[in-house]
Formats: sequence, structure tokens, C-alpha cells
Amino acid sequence: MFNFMPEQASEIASNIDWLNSLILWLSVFFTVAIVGAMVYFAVRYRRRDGVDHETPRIEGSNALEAVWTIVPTVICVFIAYYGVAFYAQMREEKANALEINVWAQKWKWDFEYASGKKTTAEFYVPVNRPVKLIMKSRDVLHSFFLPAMRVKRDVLPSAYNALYFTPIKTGVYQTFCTEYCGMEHSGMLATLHVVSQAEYDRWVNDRSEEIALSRVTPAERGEKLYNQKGCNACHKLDGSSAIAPSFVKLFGRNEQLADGTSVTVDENYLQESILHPNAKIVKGYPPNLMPAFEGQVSDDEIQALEAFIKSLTTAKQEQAAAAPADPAALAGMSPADRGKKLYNEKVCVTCHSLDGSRIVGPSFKGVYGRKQKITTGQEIVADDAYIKESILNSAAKVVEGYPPAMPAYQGQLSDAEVSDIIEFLKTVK
Amino acid sequence: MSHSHSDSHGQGLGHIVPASIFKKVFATLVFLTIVTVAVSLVDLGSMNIVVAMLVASCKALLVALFFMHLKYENPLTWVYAFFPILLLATLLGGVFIDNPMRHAPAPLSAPAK
Amino acid sequence: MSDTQHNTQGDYLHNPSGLWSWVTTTDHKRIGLMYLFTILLFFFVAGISALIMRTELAHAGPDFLKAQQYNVLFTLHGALMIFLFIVPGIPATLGNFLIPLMIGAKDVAFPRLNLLSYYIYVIGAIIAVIAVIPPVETLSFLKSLGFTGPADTGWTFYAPYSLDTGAAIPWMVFAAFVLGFSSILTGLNFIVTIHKLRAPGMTWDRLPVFIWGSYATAVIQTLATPVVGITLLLVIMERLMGVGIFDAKLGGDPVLYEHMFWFYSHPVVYIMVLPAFGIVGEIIPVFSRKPLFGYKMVCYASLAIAIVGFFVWAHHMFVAGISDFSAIAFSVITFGVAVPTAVKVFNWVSTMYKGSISFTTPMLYAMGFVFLFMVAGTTGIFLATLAVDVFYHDTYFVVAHFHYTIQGGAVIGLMAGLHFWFPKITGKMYNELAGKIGWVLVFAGFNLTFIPQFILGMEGMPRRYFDYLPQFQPMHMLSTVGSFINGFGYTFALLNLFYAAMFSKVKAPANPWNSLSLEWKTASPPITENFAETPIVTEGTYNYGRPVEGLAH
Amino acid sequence: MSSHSTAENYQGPPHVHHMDAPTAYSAAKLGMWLFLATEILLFGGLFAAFALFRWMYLEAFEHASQQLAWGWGALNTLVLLFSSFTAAMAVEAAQKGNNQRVFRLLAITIGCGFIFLIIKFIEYRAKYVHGIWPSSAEWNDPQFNAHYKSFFGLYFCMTGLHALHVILGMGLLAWALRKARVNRYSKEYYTPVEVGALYWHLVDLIWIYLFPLLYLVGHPSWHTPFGH
Repeated sequence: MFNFMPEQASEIASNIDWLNSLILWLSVFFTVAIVGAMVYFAVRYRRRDGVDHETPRIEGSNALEAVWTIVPTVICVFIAYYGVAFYAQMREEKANALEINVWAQKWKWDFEYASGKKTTAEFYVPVNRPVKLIMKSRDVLHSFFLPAMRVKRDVLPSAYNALYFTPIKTGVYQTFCTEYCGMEHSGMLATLHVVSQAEYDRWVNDRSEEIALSRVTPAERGEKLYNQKGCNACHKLDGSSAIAPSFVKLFGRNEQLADGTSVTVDENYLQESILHPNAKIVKGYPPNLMPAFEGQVSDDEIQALEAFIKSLTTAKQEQAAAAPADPAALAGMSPADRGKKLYNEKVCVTCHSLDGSRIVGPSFKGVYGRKQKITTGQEIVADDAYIKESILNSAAKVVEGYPPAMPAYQGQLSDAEVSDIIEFLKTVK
Repeated sequence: MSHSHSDSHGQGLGHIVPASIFKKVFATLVFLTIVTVAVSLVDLGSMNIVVAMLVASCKALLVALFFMHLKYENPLTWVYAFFPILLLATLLGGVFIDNPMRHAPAPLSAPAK
Repeated sequence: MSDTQHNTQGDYLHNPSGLWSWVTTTDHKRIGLMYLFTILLFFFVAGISALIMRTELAHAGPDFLKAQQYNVLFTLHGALMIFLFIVPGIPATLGNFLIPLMIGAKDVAFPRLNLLSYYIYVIGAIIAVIAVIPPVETLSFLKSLGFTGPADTGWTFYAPYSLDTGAAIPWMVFAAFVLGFSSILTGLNFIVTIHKLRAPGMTWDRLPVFIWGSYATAVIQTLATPVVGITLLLVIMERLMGVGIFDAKLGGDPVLYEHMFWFYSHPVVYIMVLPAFGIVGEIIPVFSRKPLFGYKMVCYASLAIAIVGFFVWAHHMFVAGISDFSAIAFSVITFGVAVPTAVKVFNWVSTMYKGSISFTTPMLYAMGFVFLFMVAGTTGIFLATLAVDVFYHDTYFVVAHFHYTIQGGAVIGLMAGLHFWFPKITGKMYNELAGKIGWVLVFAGFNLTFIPQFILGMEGMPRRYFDYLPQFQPMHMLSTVGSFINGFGYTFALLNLFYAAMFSKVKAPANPWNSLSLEWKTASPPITENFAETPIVTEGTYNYGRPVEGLAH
Repeated sequence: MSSHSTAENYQGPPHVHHMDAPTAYSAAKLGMWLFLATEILLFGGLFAAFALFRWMYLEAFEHASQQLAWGWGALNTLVLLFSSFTAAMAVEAAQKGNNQRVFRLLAITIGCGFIFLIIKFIEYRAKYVHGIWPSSAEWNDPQFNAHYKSFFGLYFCMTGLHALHVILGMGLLAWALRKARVNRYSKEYYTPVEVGALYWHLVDLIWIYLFPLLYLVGHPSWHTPFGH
């Protein structure tokens, strides 16, 4: 009745649950017995009508003391033995264990297989075969916890730690990080897929994703990221630099910084400016405008962006945005969904959040119909007209306290697309 | 456990240790310092640290027993003089049954792609 | 110190009078009261931060807090509750007030050192408060001094996260060091007091069990705190100078930090709970009109828990990557602490056999304590068992367990003691009905808060999670409701005491509970000198009831 | 200032309202022994860290310790041993009520403390010149061997904390010294001298262990005792 433990999905789980319920029942029994005795004594020997009755001066009994010292000791030895025995089983080094390297990093898990396959946040193992995770952290302490397998082990930056389990049931199992590791500690999750041997073999050798990635040159991958991550919203390719430095002929250039010093734009400067933009702001550009991308871009994505920036030696006309999706699919979607698709494609996401937090522009959460004060002090209501105007000619009525950093989308968005976006904004509560 | 108020041993408050004992103890301490330096110049491998610690402990005991009058103190002071040594040994023991016996696993060297 | 400080007429509250006489007092009773008001202030600050967290956790997903703010709140809750409230807790308040009274002394061994400990504690508290202020533009000068924002590392300040985060860790850690130093001096003071200042006839086997508990606590306070002191100093040195001891990037070993931290932080939980054992051991005999059952065993159990408590610290690190051999060794030794605790509980309950039991508020808290500590002790067995702890470590099961031991143990013990010795401290009587209502609210609210967390732990929810999977939501809602009842219960109970202390006209008799203990033999509130003339002790303090021949003594 | 506390300038133990003189004396001594216990454990944490790191990085520790001038270390050991001797003699003199002799012996002890600190300063400056100093440019430079950093980190923590305790000890002895000048001590009252001497002996005790562990752990070279 009291069993709230997750499903038993590993060889050791049944033993652990047996020991757990043994201790549980012993605890319940002794608690009920002792507290029951106390309550019974309290009621049976309560002081009646305010006068203390005679009580015997019993000061102790060596026999009783011996009993309730030996009995708990015996129980403790019994439980301790099983605790150690099952732990030894849990830590047993098995011969044909499937070894997987696990890398913990602030707020994600990376997995590497012997075959060279690499994945993030999910990993596959064949059923009924012992698994050995060899784990290390790239920054702070983390801890790999598989509730269904009843195993857990801290992941240290200073040494490799091993975690053993043998899955006995196929299925998808939740993995948690259980050693506090900072802001997104509660978001550092992973999923374990226990599958049949055949499906596992297919998955491990399926390297299509990596091959596709490797055939693309870093610069091309950088360009895709340039659009995907929203850099194109401020860093232009046609040489114009209204809000942020243009990427054209940027690499190797000597830039005057806001604090008077100067720096040559090399890989280190670019990496630092991507992760911590406010560290070295170029003179003439507004500070704390560009969101920090730390934790959102991996090292190889940064290298791809740097390769792309290096390749921009001549000014290029604005590339057409990503190929427009075929109209048939678009028609099928509701206006709000189309609006949400545009919200991501047109990289409004980079500056306008949906959860109320402020990145660069006002958050879209509950924006539709909200009263706003704009820089001229005038009070306006965010209705269809205001939003349409702010999209097409964004510098017209900027909300107080926000930088005039939004590029004008005049000529890049059709009226239908604008009304789709407005429909989408209505749904963001 | 005696709870007599004053711990006097007949001569005023505390036990008086004659100056002659101090002179002998000081001479021994200087001698032991020379010994510990001399031993350290000879390479005895892992035994060096053991000898160094033994000599240091002898010196420490001499200072404690005579200079600090521990030899003439009541048992209570002995308890609070040696209990911290026991706790320090526990901390060292706890650390040294952990680090040297960890058998960290070798990482999987993924074949170069 | 002018001689008027020590005359023997007026009671200590009004004699000598004036704020300056309080600020520079060396009277252990006044220092105990000053500690009481300071720690209760931090109890409420940390309690409110807990309620804010519980409100956030009622529903999955971010409601009104951000992840960073939540992390700061649970660090604030943990660090304030432990370093500023419960570690000084009973020893500094009731311990300070009662130890000299119970052993028949005029004051603690080093009165000026006692006042110095209080002011070191106040300095540490001020540093901690400044270190917790979020970086605000108006106070930007603080940022240049290194106050770069409240700590978000949890009260354990685990390396390497505490070495990397930009928060004001050096200041917060330094505050903890200063508070530790105050704790050392208090412990040292009490050990010397109990050894040297006992009244004639007050031999060790006649000492009240609260004194044995306070003695065991003082030993731990004095001998365990320095190790965390040096550990915290090393964290500061590591951050400022990069000395490469805990920082893995410089070849340091974060697990060594855990060893040195828990070497103190496990004995500290016995600093918290041993005085509460002492208080319960004092209250149950008085309201059962029966001698404490197995007095010798209860006293030796206190010392045994204190000593074995030094050898078990690594049961907090079973999954931290320590060697299997050391995990097994520490698991087995940890069971050695469970047995003396069980012996204590058996003895308390046996005391009530054939007693004449009256249900005053202190007795209700003491009986509540027995139930809460049974749950605390038995859930400790889950965590001591190696294979089971691997599953439960760092889940809500652990959160529930240590709240049962600390809040269910130490805080309920403090509440019991405050009600029991309230007439002795203030010379007035609190409202009995209001006291009982407060108890019901605290007891019900507490269980409703933490029983669901045991279930969350069994379901495998990790602790310190700002956001959680939907399946954990119902238990969190229950726990939030319980936490508000619990919070309201404490406010109600403490306000009841505060109101009685300030405005009640009901003069309490010198010994309202007819206790045989020495502190009840002097006036309530006691005179500054405690006893008009030094009492001569002829028998133990638990000789209640009619002597019965042929019974084993 | 007469050599012995004669009748007219005899001052008995100070009046303390809550305990008689012998209790005050034994309470003060027990209190100081307990404080010494906390100091042993404070340094104990550092010794535990040193032991672990020496086991983890033995060669680096031995090589790094050769860069310390063991000659200065040995000299400092002798200085502290001598000061411990004079402190013990001071207690014996105080027990006999010979305030003048107490004054002279405590002055020598404090003087040795100064000499110790001066030698320590010389060693630290030598390290600073070589760039081995936490938060110096060479120290933060990644090429600086991480395992040396552990050794020197521990070296500076241990000897720095010890030097701080030497200063504390000298302060305590100065407080006891001042009382000797006004003939405060007698057979019935010499607690400050004994308590001050106990603390000083502990400071010496800790250095007795620090010296071999830090200086002699790496087979120091015979011919360069005072550093190259």
C-alpha cells in the first residue's frame, strides 16, 4: 500500500525495494508501538480532577535497558548487512558491460558511444545487457540519477566515476541531475531509451545526422546558425551597422572599444562577445542590448559562426530569408500557429520572450491590449494598429525604458503575415 | 570523576616544575631538531616521512609534558589534550580509506572518426 | 563592572536597569535573552523565505520567481536557519540561561567571554545580512567591496560551484566562519562551567539530564567547529588566490571539501538535537510526577551520540564518488548512532508508566517530540542503509528527514523549553489555552508539510528543484498548504509567549510545575546572583513519587 | 622593582564574584587547554589536506619543497624552541612570585617571536621575488604547474596562519608582560603567565610539525640551506 517507488526497471531494483519495504514496515511497527504506548500511558495514567495521585519511584530497570539496547542493535546489524550486500551487487564490475562516456556540463548531458556516436539529452541501451556509464563533468559537480534503475552517482570534474545498472525492461526512463549545479539545475534532464538489441544496433550505427552535419562546411553551418539564432536581426550583411557592428570585413579589424581601449577582432574576441557580449562593447553601440548566449550555443556552433564571419570579405545583398514553406501546408494551419512559425523564423524570439522575462524588447506575454507608456510620455493601448505599426516601422512608438533597437520589417512581411503574428500575440497569455 | 575545587598539589596553585628539568628538555629538543634535519638528508624513500613524524611527535610530547605541565595535570586535561588528536586521526583515516581506494574507471577512448 | 551589578536584592530583569546595563551585561541570564530575540528574528526571516519557496513550488513551472531567485531563497533559508538560528538555538538561549541555575552557580565560568561570543555572533549576523542583499544600484558601493549578490550555492557551499559563481561567497562564508567562532567560545565556556562551578554536592550522577545534553553539545561545538572554520577559510583563499585545493581545474579535489565540510556538518546536527533531548528529558518526569527512567543510560546515551557522531560524516557522501570500502565502513558505523537514540526514546516513554500525567503545553510539545523523533529516527535508518541511500540521496526524502530531525527535534524542543521555563525566565504565566492551540497548529502544519515530501522522495523527485515534472504536483500542493499552517502556528505560539511576557499581569509562583530541579528553588525571575546563598545539593533531581522497596535503583 | 613580591607590594588574586581563586585558576587553565584543542583541529584541517595532496602528487611536492630554504626553517625551529624554553622558565619564575625575572624572560620570548617573523618575512620575500606568490602574474599563468600550486597554496596557508598565531601569541604574552611590570604576580596569582605560555607552547608545537612536513619532505640539498 505504501509503495510509491517508481517502476522496477533494473536487475537490482527488486532487491532495493524489498529492503526499502522491510525498513518501512519495521519503522511503522516500532513507531506505532512506541507512540501507542506513550498515548496509552498518557490516557491511562492521566491526572484526574487536577490532583496528582501517588506515583511509584521507579528509577529504571537494567533488564529493560539491556533488552532495548540489544534488540535495536540486532535489527540494525541485519539491515546494515543487506544494505552493504545489495550495494556490493550494485557496484559489481560486469564483464560484457556496454560502456558509454557521459559528459555533464552546466545544464546538459552528452553521451559518447564506442562506435563514435554522440548524442545529447537522450541515450539508448539494449535491454538485459549490463551498462557501465563512465562519467565526468566539464565544470561543476553534477549527479546522474536513474530512479527507475535505483542508481545514482555524482559526476566530478576531478575524476571519472562509474555507474553500473542492468536494464530488464524496455521503455523510456527519466534521468535527473541531483547535485545542485546552478540556475538550470532543475532543467538538466535526460531520457534513457531501453530498446531491443536489434533496434539498439540500428540506432547506434545510424550516423545519418552526423554525416549530414559533416558534409556541410563550417561556414555554411555558421550561416544557418546566423539566421537560426537571430544574429541577422541586428548584425547586417550589407555593411550597414545601425544597432550593431556589421559582420562584413569584421574579422581581423581593429575595433575601438567603449572604454577607450582597442582590440583586434579574433576568435577569442568573437567567442567572448558571443558568450558575454557586455564584456567588450565597441564604441558607439548601446551596451546590454545583445542577450548573452552562454549555455545556448556549444563550442562547435561558435566555431561555425566564426568560420561564417571570416568568410564575409565582401558586402553581400540581404539573402532571401529561409525558403518560404509551401503554401498548402501554411493554409492548413490556424493564423495563430502561422504567427508562431513567423515569430521563430523572423527571429522575434531573440529579443521578445514569451514567459514575461525581459531580454531586449518587451515580453509578448499578455502584450495584446496592454496599456503602455511610450518614450514621448504618451499613453497607448497595444491594439492591432499599434502592433502592426511597431512591426513595420518599429522606431515610431517605442515603449519607455526599451532601446530603439528593433529593425523595421517594412517590405519583409506581407500584411497577411503581420495579421498572423497579431493573432499569435493574442494567444500569448 | 573528582570534582575538587582547586587542583593544588600542596605548593600554591599549580605544580612547580624546576628550571633544571626545563634545561634538560630544551637540550633534548635542540638535539632532536638536528637529528630530524640529518635524517632528512639521507634518502630512506617512504620511511623519511615516518621518521620525521616520529621525531616531531617526540619533540611535541616533550614540550607538552614538561613545558606545558601536562604531566602534572588532572586526567580531565589529558582528555582534552588527546581527544583532538584522535579526531584529527579520524579525519585523516576517513580521507585515506577513500582517496587511495577509489579505482576510478578508465574512460572509453572513442575511435577517431 | 561596578559592584552594584552583583547585589542580591532585585531580579535580573530590572536590576540594574537601563539600556547600557543590558548592552554591557555579563549576566548569563540577560545574554541568554538577548540571544533569544536575535535568533527568533532570523527564524522568521528564514521562515518567510521558506513560505515564498513553497508558494512557488505549489504549481509546476515558474509562477512568480525565476530560477536564480529560487536558488538564492533556498540558500538563504538553509544558511540562516542553520548558522543563525538553530546552531546557537537552544545552547545559546536556554543553555546560557539555565546551566548556571541548574548546577547552582552564580554565572558561567567566563562571563566576559560569554558577552564577547554574543557580539561576535552579532557581527557575523550583520555580515551575513549585508552579503544577502541583492545588488541594488543605490548600494552599488557594496559591489566594489565584494558584495556582488546573494549566495546561490545552497548552505553547503559545495566546491567547485561555490568557487565559480559570481555571488558574494567570500563574505557569506566569512560570516559563517565568524558565527562558528562564536559557537566555539560558547561551547568552551559551558564545558569549563559544568566542570568547575557545580555547587557542593552536585556530583555528575546528580546533574539534570539537560546539563548532560548541554555538556555533550558543548564538546561538539568546541571540537567540530574549527574544522569547518578552516574549510571555509580555504574556500575564501581558493576564490581570492587560487591556491588549488578544492578547484578541480588546479588539481584540487572537490570531494576533499565534502569530507572536511561534513566532518563538522554531521556533528552539528547533534549540536542541534542533543539539547532538545535534554529538555524533553527534563519535562516528561515533571509532568508525569515520575523519576526519569534509566537516568544513567539517558546521560551516557547523550555522550555516546556526541562521540560516535564524529565518526559517521561520510554517510552524506555515499554517492559522491568515495571508495566502496569507505562507504561500507561509514554505513555500518552510522548504525552505531541509531541505537543510543532509540534507547533515549524508550526511556522517555517508560518514564510515563504509572505516572500522574498532566497535559500542559510543554508536555504536549514533549509528547509531540517523541512522535516526531520516532519518524525522524526511523527515516534515518533508510538513509544509513547503503543500498537504499543510493536511491534516496539528495531527493525530497532527505529534505523531509532532516526537517523532522531539526524542526521536529530541535525547534519543537526549543518551543517545549520556552514554555516550560517561561515562568522562570519572565516571572509571569503564559495563556495555557493559547499555548495548546499554538501546539496543535504547529504539529498539524508540520506533519502536513513533510509527510507529502517523504512520498515525493519515494517517487524520486530530487531536491533543490525550481521546476518539476507534473506527476509531483499534488504532493507539492499539500506540502505548501501544510507549510502555511506550520508558519502560522509558530507565529501564533511565539506571539502568545511574547504577549504574556510583555503585558500579562499574572505573577507566576517560584515553582508552578512543582519541579525538584535546582533552578526552580530560586525566585522567578531569579535574582541577579541566581541564589541568595550557594545551595547544597543532597539528592538527584528526579526523586518524584513514593519510594518503593525492592525496586532496582 | 624588587626581585621578589615582598610584603608591601604583594597583590593577591583579583576578586571574581562568582568563583574563588583556586577555581578561577583551574577554570582558566582548562579554558586555555580547550582553546588549544580548537587550534589543533583548526590546523588539523590543513594537515589533512596536506597529507592527501602529498599522497596524490608526491613527486611535485618533493620537487616544490626543495625550493624552500630549509636552513631558514631550521633556524626558525631553534628560535621557537628557545622561546618555548624561556616561556616555561617564565612560568616557573611567576610561580615563585619573581616579577622581575618574569618580565625579562617574557621579553626574551616576545623578542624571539619577532625574530621568527623577520625570518618568515625574508622567506616570503624570496618566494615573492621568484614569482611564487598567490595572485602574482606567474602564479595565474597557466604554465605554472598546478601541483606546485597545491603545494605552495598549502605552504602559504599553513605558514601564514601559523605566523598569524605567532602574532596572537606575542600579544597574549605582552598582556602578561605588562602585569609583571606592576608586580602583579605572586604564589597565589600567576594565571596570565601560565595561560600565555600555554598558548605559546602550542604555537611552537605546530611549527615542530610544519617544519619537517614542508621543508624536509623533499630531501633538501645539503649545500644550499638558505636558498639559491
